[in-house]
Amino acid sequence: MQELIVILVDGLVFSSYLFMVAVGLTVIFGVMKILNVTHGSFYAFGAYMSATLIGAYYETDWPEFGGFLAIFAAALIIGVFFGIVLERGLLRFLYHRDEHIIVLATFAMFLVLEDVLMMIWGTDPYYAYEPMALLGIVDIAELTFDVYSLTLIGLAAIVGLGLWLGLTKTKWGKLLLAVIFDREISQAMGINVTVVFTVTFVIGAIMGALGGAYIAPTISVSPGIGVEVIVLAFAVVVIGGMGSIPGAMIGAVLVGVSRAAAVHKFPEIELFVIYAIMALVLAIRPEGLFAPAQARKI
Amino acid sequence: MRYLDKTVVGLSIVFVALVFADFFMAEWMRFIGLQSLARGAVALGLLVLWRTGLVSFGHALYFGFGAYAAAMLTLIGYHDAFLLVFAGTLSAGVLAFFLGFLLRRYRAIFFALLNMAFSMILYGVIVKTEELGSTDGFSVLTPTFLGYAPEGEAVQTTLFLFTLCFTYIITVGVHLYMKTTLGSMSMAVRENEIRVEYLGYSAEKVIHVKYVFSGLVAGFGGAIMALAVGQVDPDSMANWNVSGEFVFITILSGIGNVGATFIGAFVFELIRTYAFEYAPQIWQFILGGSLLAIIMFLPDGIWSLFSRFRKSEG
Amino acid sequence: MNIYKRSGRATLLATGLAAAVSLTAGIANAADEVIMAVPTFLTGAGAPAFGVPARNGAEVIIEAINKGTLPAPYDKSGKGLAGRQIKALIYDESGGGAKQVTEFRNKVQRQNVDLFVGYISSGTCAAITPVAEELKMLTIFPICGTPRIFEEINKNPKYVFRTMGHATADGVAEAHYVKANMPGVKGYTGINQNYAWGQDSWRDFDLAMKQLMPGVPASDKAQWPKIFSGQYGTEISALMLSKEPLVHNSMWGGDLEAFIFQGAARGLFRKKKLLFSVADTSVYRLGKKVPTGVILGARGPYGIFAANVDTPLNNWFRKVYIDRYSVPPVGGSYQAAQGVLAAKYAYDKAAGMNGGKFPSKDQVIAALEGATYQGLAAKVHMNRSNGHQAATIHQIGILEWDKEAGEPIMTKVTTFPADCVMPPPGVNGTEWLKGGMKGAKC
Amino acid sequence: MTVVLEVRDLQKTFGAVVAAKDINVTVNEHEIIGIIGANGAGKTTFVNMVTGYLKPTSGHIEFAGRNIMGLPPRTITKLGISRSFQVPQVFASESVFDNLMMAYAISEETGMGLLSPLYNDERAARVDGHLGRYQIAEYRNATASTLPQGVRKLLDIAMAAVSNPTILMLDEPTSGISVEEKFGLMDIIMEALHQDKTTVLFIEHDMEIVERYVSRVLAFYQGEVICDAPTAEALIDPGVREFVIGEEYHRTRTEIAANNGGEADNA
Repeated sequence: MQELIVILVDGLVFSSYLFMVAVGLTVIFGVMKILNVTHGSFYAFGAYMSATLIGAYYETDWPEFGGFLAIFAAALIIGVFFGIVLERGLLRFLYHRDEHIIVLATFAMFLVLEDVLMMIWGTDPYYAYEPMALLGIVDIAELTFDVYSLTLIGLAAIVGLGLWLGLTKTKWGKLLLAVIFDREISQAMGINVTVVFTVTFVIGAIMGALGGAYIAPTISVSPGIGVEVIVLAFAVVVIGGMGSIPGAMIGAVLVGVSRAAAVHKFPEIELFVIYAIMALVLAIRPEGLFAPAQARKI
Repeated sequence: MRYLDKTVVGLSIVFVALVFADFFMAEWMRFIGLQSLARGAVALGLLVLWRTGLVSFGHALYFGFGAYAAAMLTLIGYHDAFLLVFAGTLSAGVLAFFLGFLLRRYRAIFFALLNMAFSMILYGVIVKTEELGSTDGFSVLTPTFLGYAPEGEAVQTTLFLFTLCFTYIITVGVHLYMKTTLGSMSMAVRENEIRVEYLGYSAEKVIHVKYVFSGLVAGFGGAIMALAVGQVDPDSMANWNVSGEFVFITILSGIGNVGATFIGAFVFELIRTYAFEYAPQIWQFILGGSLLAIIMFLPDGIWSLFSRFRKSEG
Repeated sequence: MNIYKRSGRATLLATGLAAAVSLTAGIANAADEVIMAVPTFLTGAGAPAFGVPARNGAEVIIEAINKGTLPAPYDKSGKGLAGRQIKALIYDESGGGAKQVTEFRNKVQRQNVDLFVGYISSGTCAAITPVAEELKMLTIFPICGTPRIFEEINKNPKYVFRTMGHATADGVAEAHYVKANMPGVKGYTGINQNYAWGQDSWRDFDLAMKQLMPGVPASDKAQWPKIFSGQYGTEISALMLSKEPLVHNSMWGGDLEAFIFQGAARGLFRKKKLLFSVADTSVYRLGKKVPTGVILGARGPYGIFAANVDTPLNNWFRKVYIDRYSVPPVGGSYQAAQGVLAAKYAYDKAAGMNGGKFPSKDQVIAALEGATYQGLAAKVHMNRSNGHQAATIHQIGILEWDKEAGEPIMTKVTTFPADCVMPPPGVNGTEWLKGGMKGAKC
Repeated sequence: MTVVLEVRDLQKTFGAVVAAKDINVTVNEHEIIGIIGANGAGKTTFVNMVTGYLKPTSGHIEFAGRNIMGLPPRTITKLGISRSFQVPQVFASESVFDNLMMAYAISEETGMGLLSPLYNDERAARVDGHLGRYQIAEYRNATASTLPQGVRKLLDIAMAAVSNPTILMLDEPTSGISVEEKFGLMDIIMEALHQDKTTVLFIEHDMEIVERYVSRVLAFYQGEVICDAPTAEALIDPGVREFVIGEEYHRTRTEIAANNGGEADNA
């Protein structure tokens, strides 16, 4: 019983991590049909910026809880800056090109940004553990957990719910859905697709950066952290159905809980869990668990 | 004469030129050339897929599979290059044949990513197999060639010649194949699968054939790479970024001509080599930057430079 | 006809390009220089933990060799390597085995490198060894964990040397330490990165434990997180729920630091006894965040273990290094420096035997084979694998925080002689372990 | 008269939506049949089912005495039923000539023949003959995506006809074509198909076209065939007038056509 609860809690924490890492990717894919490899850079820049701002914040004698603001500020700064620069400066020139070319362009941009990151922050790692230390610990099923990791579940829920409500209940969201369904018709209806794209990309970038920024206090922010995130995020998004926010959520939970069960029961297979689930889901449901609607072909 | 067009003639001239060059080339250049042939072969498979409208982000699966198949044979005492490369090629082809039944149902980004998922499973299997050295991989001894056991520089010279011959045959074969009905159906499937079905042929079957072919040549490239480098390891052979490099080379080359893939692979190796030498801290920056520049300013790849050059001549 | 003419021209262009590049091969180097290639991780996850400290360590020594400012015992042999200045080519080890083999060939054939002192990853060393032998290139591996280099890949090396003990020594020393300091331990488990180094580390430790403490069971649920995953919450839960009190851990770099943050927050280090194989790479950087009371190794007498080695050479090295990089040298710094010192020792000795003239490559190799030279922290005995594999003392201790000095220190350090933890010459490490470590002199 | 196609009790449901219900149709050799009905009445669904694109929920389809239910389009095409599309399905980035070369090659080659070169002079001659028959020879080297709509429609139909099918089903051959061009287009198509003695079923909104080219009409309404009769009879059928043609609509359409020669809405 204790193990079961622990598996669930661990699984949910990891699921939330996966969701935070993947949600930006799925938002961008959903609207723009771009598989954005640069997502890994958003994550990494978010983490570095967060570590830097947290470090700077705790140099001051301002209230301790303010450190959390640094996390969100970092995500906003990175997301808005890179979102606008990349979308306006690069991607918009490629919209008419083959979708695979765009993936490759974002892959190229990712390589470039990996080194830009090192030019700015060097190779030494950054730590920002203060927010994690601040929240302390709690016992669940007689096992100690750190509260910070548990808050990740809340953050993922808020982000997921917020995006979902934003998409389905607001005017802007409905515009987005129209663009998702048919880009050309939306344009003909007078929707400014250009603005929709920029805003979507920025939102996706903020989400990617927020993933990194929020994880930063629990890790050593060092070179290479963006790479791992890419494949992980791809897998989650593919499992859930590319472009679907509820899909990303279900996909994340599926992978997260399965992985937790594997770690507790059969740690040897941990490495395969995510890809095995991905291959299995795709073999059964080619377009992922939540496939978006398709227009008639003939 | 029917099969002798300008591409075949051009490839033949380059082939003969390279056979001669083999004996004069600087060693490091020959080694880069060897790698270019190996990677170019994989890119050739991707080119065929690309002409069919499909891109795979997971062909390191077949590259790695071919490399490991060949390398594992050396562990049990087989060292003949013909046998090793044949085994590597064939085993990758067989794998592609079976996975093809699933993958031929997918298109666009799903096809690309499902390939990646499978390649990552292979990566995981290798990493978990301590008997095969896990991430360290293991060494592949110098091969023999039908009983001839070269030593010193002759190893690379012979291997280069060996690779060159097979690559030449494959490339000309692919070029001629692309002119057959089945080969041309790449275009038809890319442009309009519904029409292909309504003309009486299965688009999935077309894709399956191309997929098996791409698996075969990727396995060939992998086996050659294993022999050339003398080492197999999952990070150089089966990881996702290796697949990315193959797509990189395909874009660099453009899909205009079968021979372009080898030039693309060669240019890729040169960029990486010089970036490593002159900017060791930012070689990824240079690699990524070059790729971006190609995408933005040479949308049809390096081959379009040749075409332009020829146009201005004509 | 026209088409043939045109295609011929395109072909000409291609072959011409290839020919032009191939002819520019071979840049002549100045006669009074020794070109030393130093591959090390400059990018990626390996850079902060190993690559950059290793580069820094090598740079300090190379500079001192060129200026002739090395202290005793290297103060009498003049500037440079046998009188010639070192020109160091430092480059990135990233990119995998195939890429590094290509780069190795490039450096040898195009840049006329005289010797290599470098490579950190076992994978690269494994890939390079056959090529180095094929190209007859003097190559000194200062680090590299895997024993396979001289046990499997090349049992009879001529050009390749390794100037530190291999990974078998880590597992054996750790097991000895556990036996001496935790005699009543009820069992052990592990958390190691799921790749060759992690797997080898666990296997060697496990085998050594089975020999030295046969009744103590190993967990069948040792944890294998993916390398560079950074998220260890689930694994930490599983470890905390496991019944084994001792946890073996060979993680390094960002993974290790993330594991420490996440584990420390949840009290893992109070609940379980942790044994870290290579955590010295992070102790100075973590500062006050280091978990205290844990068993720690540095793959030999390096880094934090050498903090109090009071020799002129070590004191000089630490001072110069700290002044320059404002952090103390860690394992990688010491190990890379030790590799460069091997070159200094060998060239100078060979020159001495050559009547003061600059020695040939074969003479340098002969000088290094089977030699014993002074490393920064300990004497290095090149007495394994035909004199190509080094053996040194090995140290394990408990990490504590020195409040007064405000820095981490090692306590309860046990020093193991080389012949206690390394398999005897000519014996395969794994077989030696399985066979009860015959011939070990402890 | 020989029966070539017999459809019995054909049903198709998508979840709760009934797209086809109790369809019973018999087609005789050399017949020219018009399929009419409002949008969503089930016309294209019918064509999709007969040609194998959609699998019927239940029923029976027999072609030339053989059950073809559940066979994929490629098999049905090989057996002798071809189709064209409302939105032309061509190889957009290729020339008209290459489109037809490809079409001929696919329909002609099997087995090892697939590995013979696509281009040969005999096939090229056949393509050029076909181009002449469909009167698009002047567009021989034009890229398909740049063609005017009428030519693209002709190309689509020409591609469907390369295999000289027993039955050719045309999905709205005149949609998107201006009124003046419609008859010219239909004349070309019908002339070419008449030479090959092809049985034709085509979906059409324009009753004047139906009146002129068709001997028999199938009228669809809400997935059902509400009228199956000779053309003259069908066009005065009250059900057809109410649910398919629509009296007012018919009048308005005629007036517009008369007044300004503009294109009536047939979407």
